[in-house]
Amino acid sequence: MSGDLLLKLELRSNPNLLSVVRGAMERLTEVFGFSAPECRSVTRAVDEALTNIMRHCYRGKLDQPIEVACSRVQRRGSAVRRTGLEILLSDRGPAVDPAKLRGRRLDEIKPGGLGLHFIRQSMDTVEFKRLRGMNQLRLVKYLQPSKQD
Amino acid sequence: MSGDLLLKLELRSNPNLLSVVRGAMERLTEVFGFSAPECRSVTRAVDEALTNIMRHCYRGKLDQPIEVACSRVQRRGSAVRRTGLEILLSDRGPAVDPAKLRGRRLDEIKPGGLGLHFIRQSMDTVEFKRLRGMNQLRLVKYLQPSKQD
Amino acid sequence: MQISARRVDKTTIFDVIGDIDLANSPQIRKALLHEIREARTPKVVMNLTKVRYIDSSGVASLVEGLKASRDAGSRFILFGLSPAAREVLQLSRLLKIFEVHDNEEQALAS
Amino acid sequence: MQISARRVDKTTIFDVIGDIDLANSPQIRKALLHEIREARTPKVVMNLTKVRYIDSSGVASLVEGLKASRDAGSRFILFGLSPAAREVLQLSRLLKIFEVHDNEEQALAS
Ligand SMILES: Nc1ncnc2c1ncn2[C@@H]1O[C@H](COP(=O)(O)OP(=O)(O)O)[C@@H](O)[C@H]1O
Ligand SMILES: Nc1ncnc2c1ncn2[C@@H]1O[C@H](COP(=O)(O)OP(=O)(O)O)[C@@H](O)[C@H]1O
Repeated sequence: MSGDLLLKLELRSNPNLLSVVRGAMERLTEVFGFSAPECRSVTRAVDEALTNIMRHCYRGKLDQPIEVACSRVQRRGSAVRRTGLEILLSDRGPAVDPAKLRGRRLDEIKPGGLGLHFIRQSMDTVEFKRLRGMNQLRLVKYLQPSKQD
Repeated sequence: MSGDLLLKLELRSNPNLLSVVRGAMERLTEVFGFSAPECRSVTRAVDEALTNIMRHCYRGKLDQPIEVACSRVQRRGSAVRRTGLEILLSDRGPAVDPAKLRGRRLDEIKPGGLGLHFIRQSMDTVEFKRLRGMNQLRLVKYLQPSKQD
Repeated sequence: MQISARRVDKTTIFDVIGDIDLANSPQIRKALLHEIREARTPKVVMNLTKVRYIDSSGVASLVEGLKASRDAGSRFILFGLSPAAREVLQLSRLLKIFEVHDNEEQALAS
Repeated sequence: MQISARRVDKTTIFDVIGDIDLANSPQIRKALLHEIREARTPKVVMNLTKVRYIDSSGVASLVEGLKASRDAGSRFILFGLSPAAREVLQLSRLLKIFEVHDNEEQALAS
């Protein structure tokens, strides 16, 4: 896996900035070569991941740092080489308890517990890591084989 | 002048990323409280400033670093306190020759020489500076008095 | 995001402009619950024509509206879903749970 | 950005989708100059209905098209300007220099 940084965003944990990140992600996914539904879906995943950081990690505090780093990556190893968009989200909140990272069952009608589902449904890779005092969420979405450059 | 960082973008000097920055700026200016024409005009100024960095400073090289830092600032001193959006654009290209920073006359019909006009027409403050081996362009746009918080 | 209310006979129509996300879903929730629980409006309609995006907290607010209206024995209707809004309800398996119409005319006639 | 050409009688209509900026204005310029100088099409129309944004390099490409068409004694017409596109031509003092129409019908009838 080799990365080629395209864009890095640094923001505070203020929900008013969510639309700003979506504005950037909508365009970045388009430029990257994803289809319109894929663009919406990757943008949604990043938005939901940021929402979770703001709500669960920073518990509503508005001035905490978040970083979103977007890179072009190649998946080797398998017979076909595939190009993907990797998005690394980092925060300085307390360590996330992996046992809590579970959405609710989808066959109930009740509010909440949907964000992680949306993220997992959108992305090919979803990995949580604790690294140098930071939570790091790594999301990757690969281009369809026909769109590979 | 006291700053409160809202958003920082790091990108390479690749024109494909211009639309990504516009996507972020369109939303940031909206969230900040500017009117729709002001949002378009500030977004245009940032876009044109980045275009100039890519063309004139980095001479078309695609992999050079650019930073866009957006902060909320207050103008004191004058009787009325005004809130503004400050956008600092930094690059690591060769020093800009201030004598060359001139657009063409607008009464000629010919291509080129428009970017600086657009920037100056949009923003309340436009300042070029050389700082620690970097070119820094500082743009500020103040909210209309009625929109002050 | 802007939300405003209109009254047509016994129906309240909420016109929403802009994205619904964590920054404003509490405001949507409050407006909905007030209209359903306090004002006891028999039919509440959400005009989402100008809403491009709804996040999971927005979906949660709509679900709260739906539950409140079921409790109150009233109706809660959505119309004008954008592709992203439709997708988010589909992913939540809620598209068939909500009463969804294409436009205002159909929502009012229903 | 996508650009494609349609022919209606002796007119070529370019349909452009997406923003015009430094990333693609050379492509616009090339398509225009080919149509005006090489194909010598007597009337070239730019459909900008689906163009939200035009930067100064895009304006420069349009100016080149205008100059080439003046040299060739042909016509060069724009229609469907978004607010941002209209503003950028106004700021460049070019809005009155270009032949601008509201829609395709008017552009073709002109
Ligand atoms: N960034 C995070 N930090 C800490 N906990 C998290 C984070 N993201 C998700 N979680 C946990 O996972 C649960 C499920 O998340 P999600 O599916 O997004 O639904 P919701 O946020 O509505 O609860 C959350 O309730 C929370 O306990
Ligand atoms: N970031 C920059 N670095 C170096 N020179 C610049 C920069 N921005 C503008 N200039 C100079 O100012 C001139 C006018 O710029 P502008 O009005 O944007 O028109 P254009 O870029 O079409 O020439 C440029 O031709 C260039 O010489």
